[in-house]
Amino acid sequence: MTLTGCITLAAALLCIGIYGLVTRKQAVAMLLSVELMANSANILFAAFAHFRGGASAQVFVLFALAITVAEVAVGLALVMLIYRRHGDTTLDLASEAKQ
Amino acid sequence: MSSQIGFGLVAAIILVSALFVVRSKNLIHAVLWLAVTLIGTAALYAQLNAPFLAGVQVLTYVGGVVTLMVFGVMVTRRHGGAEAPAESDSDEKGFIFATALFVVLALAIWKSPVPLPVQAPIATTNQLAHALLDDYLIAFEALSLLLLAAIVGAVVLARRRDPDPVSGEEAGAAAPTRSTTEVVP
Amino acid sequence: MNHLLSITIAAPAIAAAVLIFVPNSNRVAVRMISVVGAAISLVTSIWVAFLYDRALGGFQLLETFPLVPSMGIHLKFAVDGWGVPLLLLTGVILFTGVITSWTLAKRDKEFFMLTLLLVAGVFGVFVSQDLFVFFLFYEIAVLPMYLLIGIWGSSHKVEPSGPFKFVWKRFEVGSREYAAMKLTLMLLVGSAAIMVAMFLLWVNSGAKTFDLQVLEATRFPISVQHVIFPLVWLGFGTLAGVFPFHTWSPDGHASAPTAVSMIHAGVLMKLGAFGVLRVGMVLVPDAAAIWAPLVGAVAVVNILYGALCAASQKDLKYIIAYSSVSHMGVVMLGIATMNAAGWNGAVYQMVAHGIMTGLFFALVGLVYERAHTRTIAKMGGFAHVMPVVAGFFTLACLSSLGLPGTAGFVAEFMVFAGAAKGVNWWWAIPGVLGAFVTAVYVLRAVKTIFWGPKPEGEYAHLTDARSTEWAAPLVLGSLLVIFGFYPRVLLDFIDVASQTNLKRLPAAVTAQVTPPAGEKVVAR
Amino acid sequence: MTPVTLALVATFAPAVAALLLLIVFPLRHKGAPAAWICLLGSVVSLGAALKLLVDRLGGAGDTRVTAPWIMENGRAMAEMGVLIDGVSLPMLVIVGVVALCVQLFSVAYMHDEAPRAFGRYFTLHALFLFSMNVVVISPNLLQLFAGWELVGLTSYLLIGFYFAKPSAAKAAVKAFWMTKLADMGFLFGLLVLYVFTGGFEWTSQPTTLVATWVTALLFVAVIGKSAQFPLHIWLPDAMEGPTPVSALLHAATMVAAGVFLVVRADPLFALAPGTREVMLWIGSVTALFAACLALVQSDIKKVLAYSTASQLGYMVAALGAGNAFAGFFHLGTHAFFKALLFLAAGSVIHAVHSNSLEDMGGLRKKLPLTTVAFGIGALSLAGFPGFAGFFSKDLVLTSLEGKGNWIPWTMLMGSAFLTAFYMGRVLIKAFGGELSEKSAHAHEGGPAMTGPLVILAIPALASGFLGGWIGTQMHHAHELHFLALTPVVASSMSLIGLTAAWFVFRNGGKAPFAGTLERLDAFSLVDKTWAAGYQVGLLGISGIAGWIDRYLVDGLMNFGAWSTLEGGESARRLQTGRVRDYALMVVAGVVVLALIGVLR
Repeated sequence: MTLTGCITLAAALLCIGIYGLVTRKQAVAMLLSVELMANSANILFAAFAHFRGGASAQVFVLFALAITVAEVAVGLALVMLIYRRHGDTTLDLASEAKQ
Repeated sequence: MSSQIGFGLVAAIILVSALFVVRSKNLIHAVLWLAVTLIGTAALYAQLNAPFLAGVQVLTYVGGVVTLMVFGVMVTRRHGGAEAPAESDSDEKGFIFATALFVVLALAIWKSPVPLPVQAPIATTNQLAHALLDDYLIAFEALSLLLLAAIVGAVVLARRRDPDPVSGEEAGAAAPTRSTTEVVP
Repeated sequence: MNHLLSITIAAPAIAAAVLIFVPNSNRVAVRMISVVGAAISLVTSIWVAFLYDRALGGFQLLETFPLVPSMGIHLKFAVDGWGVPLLLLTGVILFTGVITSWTLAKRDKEFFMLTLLLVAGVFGVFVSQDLFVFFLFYEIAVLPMYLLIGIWGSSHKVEPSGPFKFVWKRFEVGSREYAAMKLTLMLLVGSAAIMVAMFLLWVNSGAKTFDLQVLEATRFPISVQHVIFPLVWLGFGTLAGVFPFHTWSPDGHASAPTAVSMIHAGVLMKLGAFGVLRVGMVLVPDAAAIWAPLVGAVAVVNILYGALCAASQKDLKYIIAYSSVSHMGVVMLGIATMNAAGWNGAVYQMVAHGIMTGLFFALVGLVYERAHTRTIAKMGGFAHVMPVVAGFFTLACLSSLGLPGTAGFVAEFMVFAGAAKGVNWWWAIPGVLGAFVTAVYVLRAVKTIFWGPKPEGEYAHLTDARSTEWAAPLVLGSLLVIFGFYPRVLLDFIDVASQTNLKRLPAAVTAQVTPPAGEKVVAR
Repeated sequence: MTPVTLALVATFAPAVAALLLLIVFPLRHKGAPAAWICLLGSVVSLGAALKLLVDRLGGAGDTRVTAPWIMENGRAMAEMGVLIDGVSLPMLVIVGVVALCVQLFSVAYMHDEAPRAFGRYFTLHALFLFSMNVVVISPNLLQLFAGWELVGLTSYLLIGFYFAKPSAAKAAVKAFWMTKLADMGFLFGLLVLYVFTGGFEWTSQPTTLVATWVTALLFVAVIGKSAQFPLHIWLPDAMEGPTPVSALLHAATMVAAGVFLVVRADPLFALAPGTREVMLWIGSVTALFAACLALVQSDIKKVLAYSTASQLGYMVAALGAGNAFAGFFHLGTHAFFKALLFLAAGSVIHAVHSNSLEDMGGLRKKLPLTTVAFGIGALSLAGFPGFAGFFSKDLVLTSLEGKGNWIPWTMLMGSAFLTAFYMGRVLIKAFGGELSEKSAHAHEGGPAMTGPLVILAIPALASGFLGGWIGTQMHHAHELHFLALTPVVASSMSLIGLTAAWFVFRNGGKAPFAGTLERLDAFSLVDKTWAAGYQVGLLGISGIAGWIDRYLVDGLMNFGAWSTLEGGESARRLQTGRVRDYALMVVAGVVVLALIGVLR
């Protein structure tokens, strides 16, 4: 177990998350992908905490977790709103930004 | 050596389950695969001498977020939850770009000089608590405010009735009356 | 009293800020605060003229406040011989403009706020010694115009025709929204060019500073100058109405409400010419000397073409607006001559035209308010019912056509003399012809509007100027005559600055402007 | 008081009066006080001028004082000041006397006007006197130009005094345009002079080429101001103004400013023989042409107007012949007798309420004093031996001897005959014969009207004898031999003309060639040419320019805006509005940026 390995793992996870974000249409699925990406960031924090020392990095993971939870809550609320509006959670329908 | 094998195993679990998260047609399955990824991450935390993080990860993520997601999927499910296949062009483009990004990142990682590991003492939960509530108290409090705001926001958004639904029947079914258009605090 | 210049700038801005807290319903308070703000600026700008030491010359009354020191940006105010008359002009036009708007009914508080803010920007431009701040104030001066025209303006109709008929489908050509949008967009394109030039100056100054005096002391490489000068010329020139980027002016001025037309044509257009002179001619003189023939040729087109266009208009405001285009051509011509007579004339023309056009627009507003028409063919015999308006309108016309005894003559004569003395002596010919065409169209307008049999019907009971409406004609009219008979009131200031700045010009150019041998030098 | 102070008083007294009337408008609106203030200004002005004259007779010399007016590069580019010498002083007195007489006459002539109009009239008169004196005392050409334009302005405003009448409005604007058109020549002349000499002095000595250019351009302005062919057409129209105005501005003083300019700038003209040649011919042609047209006018004022143009032609011809003194002398005598004629005509018009000669007749019985005054003026104008006009006209004609193969001389002799002939016609038609219907109730005006006639009659009779003095002041030996060729021919022309008029018009006959001339007058080719130039040339081009600006130049700007919008419409298709596509683009951007970072 090396720092490089951990970072590579995080990078891979990030890319998988991006892949999911770009290819999935369902809002919930996109949220899941975002979760993966957040997770990769957390892994980096933890890895640096382990290899470089200090409690601060772990504290940031905790903060990140809390923020992710908040994000999921608001995100799901938005998904419900979109569902109510369009009867579907496919984000392609919600393209009002274009107008 | 054993740590190498352990790391490899955990990494494999994380990556494979993550791939399933993004490829599953069924959303429920995807959420469950996410749970696996998160548990794998918790295991990784444990390996990285961060047991408290591992615990929090399991409790909030696997316990809270995944449950929330499952509810989210159930509430918004339509016609059995099956998802239409993604458009192929976007699929390919996404694959190409994600791979390209990974290659670039990997290049960057391998080319960078790796800092020597510092044999740091393991941060105990006690130290963590001190850091959290002494050094970062203000951030901590700000975060609590953020969470509060998020909760209020989520409630407001979820209760909101859209004035111009595309398909009126579902909107009508989801909301009890039409008079609650205004925001309820 | 070392903060005179900042007070001049701040007074209208503070008045605008105070107005936020005044209820809309309190019409008297709104006006009193505006007038006080304007009056303070007027008094301080007169005071500045008294404090400025003409024997010393150069930049005086310096004030510096650091703004972004890391990028070499300071709020640096100082005034030179060119700035003094223009400050005076701005103070006078602001004051009379505010009083002219006394009877405005629609959203008056917001109107006064925007007007005061705009003029604060104008003051800022004339005294800024830091290019960045100069530009900042320039934008402050330009942008409120969009709202002022868009909200308080008036519309009319333009029949689609010509090869570009199809564009009429997209725009409501002639409406006030169209005029406001056109004006703002064209001026902003100009601003973009100025900004590029400004950063080029900053990058190439070596000292990484926007300080105009430092930049003046720098001789930029000729290749850089060649990029900067056209940008400055066209950028500022758009505001000065340089052909063919003048087309915002007729529509804009015709649509704008009275006080806005006064301030815009009277002061704002001068910002453009001042920019070309201050930034173009003084900072990059080598390129300016090479580009000057083009600048002058275009200015000549402006003069004659603007006058001819004005002669063909049927709408009174359009006539005045096109005459502004023509007269700003005189300013640009003066700038292009690159000699003392031309530059003095150019700055003098800025003042003369500012006052004259302010007077014009004030009177046109007065007539329009009563007759509810701007088509001159519908008017006639108004001198019977509004003799004072007729008298002052004639006075403005006389200054416009350059009659001796009015400020317009001094300015135009100096510019033409400067032009005749230069290499491109032929510039003076179309210039003088333009003045003749001006005589034709302004006097025809006077004849049609004011002369003729006593009006009957709806126009029989029009009234002459009343109470507050007297202010603008009286002040501006008497200034026109005073500056016409005793030009040295302003010329002594202007000449000091011209002498200083002429020394920056390349030797090849200055060789032409040395006075002929045997001329006596007059001690000041 | 010093000469400078006196000259300034002479100039600024009317200015103060005008300013007072402009600012303290109740005085102007009340009417009568305005007249008194204006007259006071004129009296003070004339008094100062006479004091100067007395000092001059006491041996005072020339005075020239200037102050910088326009600054350029630390020196005076232009100066303003006072010059009192042998030219400006007589002119100052002439202007002062005529102006005062005309103003006095106006008090009676205009008293039927509304008080406001009455006040305006006298304000403008004060303004005119000021402007004219600015011309007279100017020490350089720039100040002369300034005053020149100002008298043009007052002329415009006074012709348009009855602005309610469309014809008056038209005439005023026409006068201003025509003179302004010509004044461009003045301006160009000034610019050329400035470029080559660095100043505006007529004493400067440029090369012949420059002098020719300058003088030619100045002469263009003279053509306009002094109503020479082909810019004379504004002068007859200018008779729309009140008759005293015609007397002062359009006969005695303002139109003579052109001649005055040439007299002043004589040193420059002396360097330009080419210009003088042109002046000689234009003056002669104008003199003859205008005299012909004067023959067939039925409006008494138009007869006088054409005769003014004709007499100005005499002066210009004399100047062209190089005799500035002759021109100036004729200017002086003409000022008196023409003002007298116009005021007498005004008196007639006031009595008959008509301008037309057809409405007059037998007025000698009703208006004896006016008849005498008009008679003196007419005889003086006709060059009757002994009268003022005789001396100056003979001087003009003498100076033309031998010039241009005697052709100008012949033309002016012809004009002299015609002058006597048409003045005889007016005398006979208006004052001779039986009383006409409208003349039956005519009566003399009050002393304010007759007084000026008496005063002006004196110099109209006698000012010819002052020629010697003026000549010495201008350093010109003035000798007139009465038994030489020219005086004899000229006086016989005058006598023959008057006699012929008696025989032709005594019984209401018509002049020979009257039909042709009337048709010529009615067709007014020159007038039509200018009108066409204005309509087609100026308005046509301006119409085209206006169209181009609105639809081509502005169209191009609008096209720019239109293309931006259209381009935006096209570029809009790139925006799908789908979150995924945006995310893709973000990732692509990150990849590219990261790649750049990695590969560097």
